[in-house]
Amino acid sequence: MAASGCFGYGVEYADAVDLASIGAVVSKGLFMKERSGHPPQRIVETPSGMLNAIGLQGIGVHRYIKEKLPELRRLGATNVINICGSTLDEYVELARVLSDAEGVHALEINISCPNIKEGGITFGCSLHGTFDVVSAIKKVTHLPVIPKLTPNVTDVASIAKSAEDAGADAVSLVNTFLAMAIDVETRRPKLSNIVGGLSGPAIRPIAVRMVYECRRAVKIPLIGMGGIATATDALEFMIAGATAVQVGTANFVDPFIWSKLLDGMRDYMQRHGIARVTELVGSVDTSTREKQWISS
Amino acid sequence: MAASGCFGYGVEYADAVDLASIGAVVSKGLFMKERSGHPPQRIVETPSGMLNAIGLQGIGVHRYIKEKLPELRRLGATNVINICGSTLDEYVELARVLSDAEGVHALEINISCPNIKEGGITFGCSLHGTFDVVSAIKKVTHLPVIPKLTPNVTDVASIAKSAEDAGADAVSLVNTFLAMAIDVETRRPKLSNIVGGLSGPAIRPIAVRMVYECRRAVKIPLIGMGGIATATDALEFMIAGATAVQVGTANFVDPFIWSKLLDGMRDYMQRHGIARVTELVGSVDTSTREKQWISS
Amino acid sequence: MPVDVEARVIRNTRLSPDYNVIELAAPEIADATAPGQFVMVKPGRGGDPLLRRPFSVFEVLREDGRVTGLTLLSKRIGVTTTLLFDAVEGDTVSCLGPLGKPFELVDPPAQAWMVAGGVGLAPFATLGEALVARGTKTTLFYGARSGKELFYLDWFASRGIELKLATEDGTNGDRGRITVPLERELQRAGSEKTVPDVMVYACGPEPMLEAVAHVAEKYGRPSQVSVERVMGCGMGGCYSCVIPVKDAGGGQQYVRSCIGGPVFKGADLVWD
Amino acid sequence: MPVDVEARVIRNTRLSPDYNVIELAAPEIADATAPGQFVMVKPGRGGDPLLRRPFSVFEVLREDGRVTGLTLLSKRIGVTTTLLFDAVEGDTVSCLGPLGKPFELVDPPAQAWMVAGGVGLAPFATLGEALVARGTKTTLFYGARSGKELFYLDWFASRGIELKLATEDGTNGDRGRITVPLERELQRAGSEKTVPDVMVYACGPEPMLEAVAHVAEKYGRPSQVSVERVMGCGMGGCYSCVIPVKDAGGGQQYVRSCIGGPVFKGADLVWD
Ligand SMILES: Cc1cc2nc3c(=O)[nH]c(=O)nc-3n(C[C@H](O)[C@H](O)[C@H](O)COP(=O)(O)OP(=O)(O)OC[C@H]3O[C@@H](n4cnc5c(N)ncnc54)[C@H](O)[C@@H]3O)c2cc1C
Ligand SMILES: Cc1cc2nc3c(=O)[nH]c(=O)nc-3n(C[C@H](O)[C@H](O)[C@H](O)COP(=O)(O)OP(=O)(O)OC[C@H]3O[C@@H](n4cnc5c(N)ncnc54)[C@H](O)[C@@H]3O)c2cc1C
Ligand SMILES: Cc1cc2nc3c(=O)[nH]c(=O)nc-3n(C[C@H](O)[C@H](O)[C@H](O)COP(=O)(O)O)c2cc1C
Ligand SMILES: Cc1cc2nc3c(=O)[nH]c(=O)nc-3n(C[C@H](O)[C@H](O)[C@H](O)COP(=O)(O)O)c2cc1C
Ligand code: FES
Ligand code: FES
Repeated sequence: MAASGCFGYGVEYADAVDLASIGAVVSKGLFMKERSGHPPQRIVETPSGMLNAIGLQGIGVHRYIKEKLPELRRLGATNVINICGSTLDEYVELARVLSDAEGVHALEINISCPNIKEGGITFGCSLHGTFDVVSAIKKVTHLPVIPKLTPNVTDVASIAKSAEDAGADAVSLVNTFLAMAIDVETRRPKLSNIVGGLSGPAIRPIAVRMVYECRRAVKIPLIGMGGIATATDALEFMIAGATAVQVGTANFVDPFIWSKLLDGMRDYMQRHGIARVTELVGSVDTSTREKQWISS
Repeated sequence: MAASGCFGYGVEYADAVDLASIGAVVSKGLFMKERSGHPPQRIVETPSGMLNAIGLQGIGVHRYIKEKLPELRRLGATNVINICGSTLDEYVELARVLSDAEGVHALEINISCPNIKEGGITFGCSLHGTFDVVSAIKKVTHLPVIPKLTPNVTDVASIAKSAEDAGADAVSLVNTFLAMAIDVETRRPKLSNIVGGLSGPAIRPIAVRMVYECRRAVKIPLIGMGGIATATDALEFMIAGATAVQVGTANFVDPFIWSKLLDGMRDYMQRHGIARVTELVGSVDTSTREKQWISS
Repeated sequence: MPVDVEARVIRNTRLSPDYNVIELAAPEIADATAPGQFVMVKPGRGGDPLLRRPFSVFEVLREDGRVTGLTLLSKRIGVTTTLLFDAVEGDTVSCLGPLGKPFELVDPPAQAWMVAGGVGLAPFATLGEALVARGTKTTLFYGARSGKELFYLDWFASRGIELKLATEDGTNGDRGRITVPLERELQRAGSEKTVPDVMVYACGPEPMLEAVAHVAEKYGRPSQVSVERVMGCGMGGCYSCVIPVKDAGGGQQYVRSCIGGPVFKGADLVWD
Repeated sequence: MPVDVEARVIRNTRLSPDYNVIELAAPEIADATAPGQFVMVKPGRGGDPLLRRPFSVFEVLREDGRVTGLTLLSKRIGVTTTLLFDAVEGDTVSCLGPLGKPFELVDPPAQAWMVAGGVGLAPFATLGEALVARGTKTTLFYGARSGKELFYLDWFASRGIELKLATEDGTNGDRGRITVPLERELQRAGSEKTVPDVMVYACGPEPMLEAVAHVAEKYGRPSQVSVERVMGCGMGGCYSCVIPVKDAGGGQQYVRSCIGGPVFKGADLVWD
């Protein structure tokens, strides 16, 4: 699956990628209204990662439904819409509007954007905040509801649990880590927004740990992400407990990554005689290892 | 300063480095008793970082005072002792014992080790837990007390604040991020301890952000660390708000890093006409930048 | 549609302590590139650096008619440009393209005035060739810090492209910014169009682009400018590369310069 | 005291699809290295890979008496070993050393039996030379998967070192593990020491080291084994490389193999 905000609205990649083949396209975060986002500089590279503070520039839900959705349906994409509200009411309103639209397959509830004050992270950082948003949205939609969790918390598993209790159909994790970079020559932050979200391979070990923790805390499916760049990385998340994975930053580096991931995973499953991906999910073996004489 | 656990007890590096020149040597985390630590594998490399789960193998405070401290004093090292307790009483007892020892200059209170159940992280993750440990220790020692904070929390600034309220003389941040790596071929965790602490350049942008947040929340000095590998990195932490910095992982890669850091910082200060390092501390300019015509 | 090529380095020529021209075996891309388009480049392997970087296609290489590859003109300012500067024959550079909106060409009797600042020269080799091929009278206004940083002068001259130079230290051409000779020539050509139409093309640091767009407007000439924004993906995915553009309603909106540009009408941009 | 050298690659020779011998211009280190010591190595620049990796010093290179550099025998299993496999002349490899406790040498009439498994051959080139120089009768027991993975046989033979080989596929020497010929020879030598003292040296995968230590003990011969643990620093700083060692109290403790080893008495180790 293409991670939110890392694939535009999907249509941008239509001639590079067969959108029907990549599981699902998660839209950029949508508000009710259009947003211009933060002024540049909006990204900066860091060791094995990047910071972004895009500020959720977007066309708003109505234009999305009018201008993007028909094209995406034509291309056969599975559309997960990432919604972002400034208030509980806005989340509910977004869910209601999108539930009536043709070709929406699920809602990913972004309660974890670190880059904007009203980015819902206020909801995502507290248990009842998460519970309230999810249960309110569940009331107004028939669509699968998938809250997307922030990693910037002390205990992500308990937040996943409250999402489950509120009726979430699955949870996505992780969003980006709140971070910062300073240009020492000018002594100014490198991002216009001062702080931004860290993504990419750098965060993968933390994200894998969080998936592992959540797998043991909830029964609903987990959608894992954070630094996935190879089939091995994707498999690591699934073995840790993810039923599906999303790829964000790595898609910027290689827009043709999708077929490589699928081939790599297929190859792995053949080598290990694994018939269905589900056999892998959460299959990490934490018993101690016995030793063998590896001829070196 | 040499970060705890990344420099042995200091004596290991005596013939590679002039210990008197590097600001301070922070000891490996010490308990009252000897500890054997976790079985191997104890580390694994990750993108621009490493995981460790050493399990605080150590000789205990008494042997440390008998066997290491005299040598360190002879070498002219400034000794900050990193202490780690399973209980509040153990922290207090450690502080008492070390306060009576010759050549101890400060105590770094490790309430943030992610790798062992009783690693004090239970204290470090809550406000009153932090407050209680620090104030209890302050009662029994004349030494500067420097709690070391974990980054695995929702709001590190509030924890720094409660440390300050409890009388801490400074705070160190950050310790490692709880993380995990899985070998997909064996489907086993790469670390015997299953999870470990992520350190190295990968975490630097998050650590810098946390220093920046704490700088605005407390008045006491901050000791910054997390992925520092060059003079530029060290300067980034100071500009964000750190009065001093520690180097851990990078010392593994280059044991001769210390003189390079000092030279680089000296050179920077000359180029920018900065007389005292203190002028840099927290000097990040968050006003918007004016543009200029950079001849490219 | 863009392609991704693991391009072998055919040759790497250093022009100065900062500038180099690197030849890459990426004929598929070179063949499809229109003047003004760019490639997203990642030298070496491994995650450091992580992201690709945008570079204009400088020359399209041909051997007896066949396209064999392309070159990049690179100025060393950081990680990737240092790797490109140090690259040796046989190394590979992964190269994604062609990307972005190209320049719109003009035909005689209109004239083309290309204005380059420093490494902003890059897109004008292919543009100049294309214009000359259509018989359009083409002039290159080319400015740099000093004469030592003016490159490929013969290359352009030999193709019948007229040169007007400026250097900040006066070591070659006018002393000062490139807008000095540009404004003089615009004045001479006269805003009353005593000279046929002129299209001003510009590439260089943004403050220069702003100055060029303004002076062109002042003398009633249209301009096309190629902007340089930090780009994360080059394909419209990340929204990092936006630039404010005037919209219908008289307001402004952020447009992704990787797909909405990098070439814009000078008159459309909002100079913040 | 160890030094850090940005060593130029003088030559890189591939012995097989996995094995290569790389020559590094690090005379300072080569000159100071005793048999069994190692270097911490980081090829290329940049943060990927981040940490150095440990490698035994294979050969010490000399030109008319002067030490000019050292070689590493490397087997490709991951990031760093792949970079070493692909390195070309002129690349630089940062090289920290010499590090660790060397082997203890034995003098005549004692004999030295070196037992190598695969890439575990590495420390025995310098050890063999040092032993031969003291007139100590030296034998190399050398095992690998197949005959194609037995390297440098002439090198050792030409220095008067006797060879006993074993391969798992039987393509050269005994079929099976190296412990087969080793045990046969130990038996022949007799545990009653009809033959003078024998010191058994071993390097290879740990299960092999365990088997060798046990069979040596069984026949009353002392052994020194060089262990391979994942190392983060090589200098005692990180405590990643520990191995359980018997302590005075009859218990065991984790010892850092980078400074307490990599060479240990076979009898001291606890085989978990
Ligand atoms: C469409 C387009 C075409 C381009 N064509 C060329 C070309 O033909 N030749 C060429 O040499 N360059 C060109 N550039 C600029 C080039 O992309 C940057 O120089 C390059 O990304 C720097 O990468 P680096 O890793 O070397 O520097 P980094 O290590 O990424 O950055 C080093 C320093 O330079 C700053 N920086 C990074 N990118 C830019 C930028 N775009 N402008 C100003 N400062 C920046 C960073 O903030 C940092 O402070 C082009 C840019 C664009 C958008
Ligand atoms: C004292 C000492 C001397 C050594 N001498 C040599 C030598 O002369 N020649 C040589 O080829 N190798 C030698 N080694 C082993 C060598 O250090 C490893 O092969 C190397 O670290 C692998 O690095 P990499 O980046 O290629 O593999 P990585 O990418 O780091 O790892 C690839 C895979 O191999 C596994 N792995 C990593 N290190 C080891 C190890 N030490 N043992 C078994 N599996 C491992 C990892 O878990 C991973 O699954 C020595 C090791 C020690 C401790
Ligand atoms: C440029 C950029 C924009 C993003 N925008 C969004 C967004 O709009 N909504 C959202 O939920 N996550 C957003 N994310 C987070 C990603 O969806 C993903 O959770 C995160 O980047 C970790 O995955 P990765 O390491 O594969 O990129 C964005 C990430 C990046 C890099
Ligand atoms: C191998 C290893 C052991 C560590 N041991 C300790 C310790 O005993 N006590 C402690 O407070 N921090 C310990 N740390 C954390 C470091 O002191 C430091 O906070 C962290 O590594 C971030 O800095 P760095 O990125 O420069 O390594 C350890 C880190 C590593 C890598
Ligand atoms: S560079 Fe990613 S959207 Fe333009
Ligand atoms: S490798 Fe770091 S202590 Fe041995």
